[in-house]
Amino acid sequence: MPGLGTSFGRGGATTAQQDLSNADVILIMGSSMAENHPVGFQWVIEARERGAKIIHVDPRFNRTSAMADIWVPLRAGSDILFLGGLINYVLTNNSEFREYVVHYTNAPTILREDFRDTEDLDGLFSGWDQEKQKYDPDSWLYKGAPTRDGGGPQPGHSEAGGGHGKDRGGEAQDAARFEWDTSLQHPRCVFQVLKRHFSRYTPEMVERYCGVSKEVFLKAAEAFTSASGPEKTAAICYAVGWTQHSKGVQIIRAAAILQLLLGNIGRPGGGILALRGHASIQGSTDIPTLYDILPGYLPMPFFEADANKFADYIKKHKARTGLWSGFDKYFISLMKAWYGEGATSENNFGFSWLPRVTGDHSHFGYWLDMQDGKMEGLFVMGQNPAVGAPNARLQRTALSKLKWLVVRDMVEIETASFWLDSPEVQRGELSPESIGTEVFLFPAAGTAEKEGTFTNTQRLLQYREMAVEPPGDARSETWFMYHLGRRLKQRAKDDTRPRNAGLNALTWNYPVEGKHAEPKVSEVLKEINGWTVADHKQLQNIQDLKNDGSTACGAWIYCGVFPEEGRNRANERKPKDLLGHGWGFAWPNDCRIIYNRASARPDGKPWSERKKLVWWDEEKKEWGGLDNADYPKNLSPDTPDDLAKGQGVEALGGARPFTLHPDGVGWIYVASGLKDGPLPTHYEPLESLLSNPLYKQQTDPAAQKKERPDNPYAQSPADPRFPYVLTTYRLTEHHTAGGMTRTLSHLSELQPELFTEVSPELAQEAGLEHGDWATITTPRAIIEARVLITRRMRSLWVDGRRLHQVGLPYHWGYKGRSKGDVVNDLLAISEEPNVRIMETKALVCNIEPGRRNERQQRKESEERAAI
Amino acid sequence: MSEMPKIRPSAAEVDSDRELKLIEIRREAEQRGAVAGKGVRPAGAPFPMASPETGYYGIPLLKEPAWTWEIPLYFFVGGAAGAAAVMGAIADYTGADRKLVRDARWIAAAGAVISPALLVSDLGRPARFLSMMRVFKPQSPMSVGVWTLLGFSGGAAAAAFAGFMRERYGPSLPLRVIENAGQAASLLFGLPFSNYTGVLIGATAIPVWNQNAGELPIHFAASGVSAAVGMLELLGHRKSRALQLLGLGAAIFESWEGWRIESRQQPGLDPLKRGTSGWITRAGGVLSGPVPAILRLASLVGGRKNQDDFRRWAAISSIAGSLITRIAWVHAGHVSARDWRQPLGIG
Amino acid sequence: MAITAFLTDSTLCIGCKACEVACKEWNGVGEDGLNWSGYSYDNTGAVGHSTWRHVKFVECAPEPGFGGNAPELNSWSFSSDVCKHCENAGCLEACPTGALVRTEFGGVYLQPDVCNGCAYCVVACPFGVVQRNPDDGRAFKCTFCYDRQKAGLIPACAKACPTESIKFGEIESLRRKATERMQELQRRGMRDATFYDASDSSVGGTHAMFIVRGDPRTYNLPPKPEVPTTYLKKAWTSSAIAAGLLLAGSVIAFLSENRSNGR
Amino acid sequence: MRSNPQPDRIISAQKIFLRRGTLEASLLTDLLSRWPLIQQLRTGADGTGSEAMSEHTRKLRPKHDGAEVTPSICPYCGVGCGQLVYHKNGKLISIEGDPNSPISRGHLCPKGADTYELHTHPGRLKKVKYRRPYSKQWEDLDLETAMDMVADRLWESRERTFQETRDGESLMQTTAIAHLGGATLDNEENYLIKKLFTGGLGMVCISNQARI
Repeated sequence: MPGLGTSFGRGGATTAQQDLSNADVILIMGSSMAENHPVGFQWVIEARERGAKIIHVDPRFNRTSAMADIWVPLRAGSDILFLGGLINYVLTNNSEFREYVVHYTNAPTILREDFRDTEDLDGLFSGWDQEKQKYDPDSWLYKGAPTRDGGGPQPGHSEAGGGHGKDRGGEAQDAARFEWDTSLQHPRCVFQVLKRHFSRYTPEMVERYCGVSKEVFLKAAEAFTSASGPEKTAAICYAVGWTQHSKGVQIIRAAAILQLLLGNIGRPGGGILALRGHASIQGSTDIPTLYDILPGYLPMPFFEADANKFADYIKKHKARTGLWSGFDKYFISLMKAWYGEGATSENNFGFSWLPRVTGDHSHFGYWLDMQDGKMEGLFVMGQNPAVGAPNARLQRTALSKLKWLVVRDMVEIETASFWLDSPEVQRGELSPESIGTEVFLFPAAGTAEKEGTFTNTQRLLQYREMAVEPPGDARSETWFMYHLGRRLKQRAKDDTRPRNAGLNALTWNYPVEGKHAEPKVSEVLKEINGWTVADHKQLQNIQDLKNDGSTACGAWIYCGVFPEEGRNRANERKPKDLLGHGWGFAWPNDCRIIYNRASARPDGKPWSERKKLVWWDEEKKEWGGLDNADYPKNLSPDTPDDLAKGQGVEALGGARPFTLHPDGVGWIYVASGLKDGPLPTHYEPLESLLSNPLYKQQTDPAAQKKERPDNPYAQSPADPRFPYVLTTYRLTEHHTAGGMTRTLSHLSELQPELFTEVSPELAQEAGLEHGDWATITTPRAIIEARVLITRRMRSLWVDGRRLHQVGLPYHWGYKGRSKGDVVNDLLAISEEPNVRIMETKALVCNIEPGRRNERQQRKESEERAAI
Repeated sequence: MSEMPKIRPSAAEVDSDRELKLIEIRREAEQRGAVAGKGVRPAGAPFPMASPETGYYGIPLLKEPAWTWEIPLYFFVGGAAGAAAVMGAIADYTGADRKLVRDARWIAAAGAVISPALLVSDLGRPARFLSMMRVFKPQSPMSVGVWTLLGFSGGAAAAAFAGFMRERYGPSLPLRVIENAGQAASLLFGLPFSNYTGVLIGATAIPVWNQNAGELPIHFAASGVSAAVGMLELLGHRKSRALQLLGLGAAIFESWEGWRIESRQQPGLDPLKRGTSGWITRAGGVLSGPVPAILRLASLVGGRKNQDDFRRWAAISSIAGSLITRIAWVHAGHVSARDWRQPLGIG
Repeated sequence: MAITAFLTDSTLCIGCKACEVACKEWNGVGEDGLNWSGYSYDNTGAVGHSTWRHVKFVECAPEPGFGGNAPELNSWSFSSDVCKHCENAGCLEACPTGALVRTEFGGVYLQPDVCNGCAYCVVACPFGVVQRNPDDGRAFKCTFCYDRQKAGLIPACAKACPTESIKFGEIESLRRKATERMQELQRRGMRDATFYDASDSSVGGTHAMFIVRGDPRTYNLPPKPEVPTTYLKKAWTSSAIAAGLLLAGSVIAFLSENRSNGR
Repeated sequence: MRSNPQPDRIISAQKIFLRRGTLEASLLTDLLSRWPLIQQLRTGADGTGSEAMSEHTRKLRPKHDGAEVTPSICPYCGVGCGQLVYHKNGKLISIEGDPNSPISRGHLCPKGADTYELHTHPGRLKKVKYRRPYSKQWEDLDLETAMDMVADRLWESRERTFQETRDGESLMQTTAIAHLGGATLDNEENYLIKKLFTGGLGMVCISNQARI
């Protein structure tokens, strides 16, 4: 979430799905929302029926395009060029929302003199270290910001690890000495730098390299930018069609810039809605099962000189102004929630018990270690990497190198049975007799068979109650973790080695109930919400947290979800209004649209009657309106800021809506917190048919290819063996890797087989017949699929030649009712620099008629002949 | 269908006239599945289309009849039995040969037993037949037919049984009452029973059937008569002039019916003329119409020995023709249901 | 009791098939085969004994700059099909057992405990909706969720439909809604929007009405469905003539035979 | 349409009446107790209305009539649709949309609409399955035994691979044991996973589907 996190402060959707109905224009890009979020899409339809224009940008004409007013087909992987084109369109036509931009964004902030843009360095920003293959981002900072060698607090650039810890961005940047030019004329102010940065992203460039004709681009650009200003707003919806690129975070950054320029953040009908593909994908980063963050986006301690000690760690991450000034409160309360009485100020609240991050421990990072035989055990809970993860073949073979594997799922998924019927075993490359992995497959409870909260795509916590007991030995993960933890704590009880100090201190006394001794889930939620240590009273909100160890809180951002004994706000089900207040609990503080201070003018009055949301109530002397204010309730709009000396949120004054940032404004330019540049820049996908038309730098310099013999790449640009662009996606009828849908009759029958979508032109060129078989090849694998020839796939006219795109839904695997080849076998493991996501939406392939086996045999015989 | 808007391919798209031409060809190909121009066939085309010209991917709009093999056989048996009952009763009333009356009754009675058995077999379980008696719906030919079948079966079986008892144990008043009442009932119900199956399939959504709703009952009646006559002749009544007359009449009508089917130009009748169902229809028609007609005419002029042979062959041909005709109509119904053009009014 | 109906508006349908699944889940209808058709995204084909709701996918030729909602160009439409619950229902009239009944809500309900599988309704339906389940022997079709309606609940498909493309309600108010919607679509320039309820045919209107883009035949909606009872008069007249001919023929034949035999 | 009967699926009206004998009994009672034909003769009805309704039809109620209702949330995507779970005597009856939800307003997509089948389909696991190293097959395992074994493996691997310090600095980690998954789990579950695995055991290789 650093895309949103660095731009606005929080790594979550800024708005609620219902609020889409207030929009005047909705741009859906990087998402087939109608297909993958059909029920959320009702709000888009509602907006459309009220007169809003829907723009859908997608390589394929899919079910979302079928509902849109404007469909823009573009070359997969050229998103930043397109969005940059829109930004340039706004800037050249002076159609930005000037008042908003001046007051609520960092457009006026002046940059350092040694900053160099990609325009100067042919695709690189200043600070690129060719040897280390990474940026030293010091020169990206604002003028007047403290620097590493300039004394004072260090700027927030971590040496190690990934970007999740950077979600909030710009930690400890002191705003004391920033300089601004509110006329936006200073040549080094963010606004002018932005103008220059995107000056070459012209409609002609878009036409030539995105494959979008000028006419169509201008139609979309006019429609989108028209919804700006006091009376109108536009919303943007995206999903993994943006994120799963080697530069995914920067694509989202481009959208953030666009929305800040148009003044669409924090306002009704505006915002950026990140559409999550799983029930609690937002929740699983808020309370992360991720390596580099702790609950509430607190960074994990990295093994590095300047932050291995408690005091350094706090100092590094605590800000003087804005909400992050409470960093020590959030962290110490978490330690109290985990280690209870064991966490004391004497032992730094158990800081030394936390493991240190020493490298890339993300999925792909450790999976390659696993493939190299460096891992012993693995727990997989509710995920199916044998089908669902890139280079799935490598995912499966790595499993065979483990000593033991624990899988928990509702059905026997491919990951659990990789040793039995994977394609490798079927082809005879591996055999069960040669695989030493011990496998435990535990039956898991379904959602109706356990209780707990999901956090949905709009940061809304919703509680599920248990309806029935799970069948047989199926149990919830709560049960599994609790009873596993109980066993381990029992073992460690009398072991006083340092390694067990944390385990022994860990509070693990959840009451159990029912015939299966199920831990009481509401008790866990209460711990997440937090309580006072002395008398165990539930905390009401974030302001109650203390840094002296007198409060415990499992996730500070969720504080308020269980504000008093017997009141679980996630389980409240009486919605009062469109935004759904009274139904569930949205973090933070039940704000449904965050940064909503921006829905009012600097003086506290709504921008317009039509677009009012939160405003200053002169009589009550507080922020009120249609949503809970995402702002200190009584901080009046005329309060002057005190960035130079003040402390906390109050130092931001009354008109700086982005309270997590030390300067309180939205960041058009991200001075710190990102690993691949302060501004989005067009780079080609790791595998591309084209040379980067804008710069010498072909791909995102900081992206990692993880290239190795078992993770090979095509030459880029333009590998003659792979002349087509490949993009993968999902269908309404199935869910991700299919474990929850391919096993069911009523869904399998609706999409029973893997197919590939191609244009008639490509069919002609490649000799494909409708309904027949095709073989699709990448450097990683070869798979087969049925051919669906459709005009919905366009071949595009790009840089003077026809460019064909191949579409493949990726749901199938080798188990379940409906089976098919594993599309993810085709993909490479690659890592976007900030969040380490793989590139699935734009790569290259070849497609030929015929079935896989025929192809494979022919290929093998050719190889033999060559030898 | 709305008019296809004229959308100018964008500048980037068109590098030459060739591109424009290709786009046009593409459109044409998609819409028709083929391109009129010489030597052009876009790859993959024709891909499946849903359009006013093709219907919904050519998926049949109607459902095919779900009847199993018992039903055409039932049409045949019922038709013959009904006609036999009518002939038997009239023969009785007009004082014809007793043996002929008795044989006709037996044919009717056999039909009365076999018909429900075939229906039950089609339904799968005897109890299901009970459902038929829940209601009487004059607007449902099936309901009317079932009640007719019940009346007919009861009557025909009673008449045959009473006649048998009378011949075996001598006459008695109760037997005579039963025999006469049964015969009257079999006559009364036999008349509709011999042809209602024509109504049954005529009043349906299947085009080839409902387009012939006005002729099917007569056609089926003639077919039934022809089969009944044939059966009686095979039982030895090859000298009966009445049977010869009835058989000849039916054969002539069937010949006319065959000619009518062949000559009418109506796409809905295609299943009766084309493909397998067409050939079955033709075979049934020839065996029911011209063949027995010619044989019967020949028997009129031929010698005594030939006369018998001709009539035997005419009988066999009629029976086979009647059976095949019923199979043909049901088969044609299947073919017709599969043709999406008819109900959509295309072609 | 209110007379109810469906109005299925394909300009709102996103082709998600939730109606198909919700129907099967509620009514316990089984899977009907894992066949990939290649007919766009439609792998169901048609309504039948094991599919009571069915979403049709009609592909045309999309152009850049035009979404499916662009009034000038119909590019990819979806329309959810269902039993029409005809005003004059062929199946209902044809059923010899009384298994098919007209409910108090105006729908046509097939009582599974009464149906004996005679399959006459199958050939009596001008929309090809009813079908006999070969394993079970009985016919099945959409129940209009009679069980749910009796309890005041809306049918499962309409309830699930994410975009309320399937509307359910009192028939007259739905007709008004349809008229308004048609006017609205015309106003937007969507001149190919068509309302279909077969009210100008012998079917006399349906309780499942549709708004589609383009010619209804594209969606296998027959332009002139006929309820088979319209053929009854012709057929029974023919039957009477046939009976008359048979009777007369027999009388003449046997009288002539007796005369020739010299009696 | 090809037909694939599923004998192991519990199915409503259709299948209940498939049982031999039931149909006959019901029909006979129906015929004997109130013969629709008599009603027809008495009222002149044409056999298409209520006179033709069976007892079963007259008594027809929704299958979840009288069931308990538990509010829930759809397990599939991130939209977060409200669901109502109907159950009776510990058995699921149906799962449908919750009309009160301000997000979904009672609607569900095909996946959400199939949640009942997700819970009840015959392919669901009910026992722990265990595969020995180099074995060619699964075997069943008792749940408590499996838990003990997993605790053993985890403990032993951690013992073998734990590093308390590096260069004299606190490290407290093991990188040889990993966890994957979380986006389909509850917050409370993720919380316990992170708390035990990272906070208690020093596992740093923790990852899930969530990225941006």
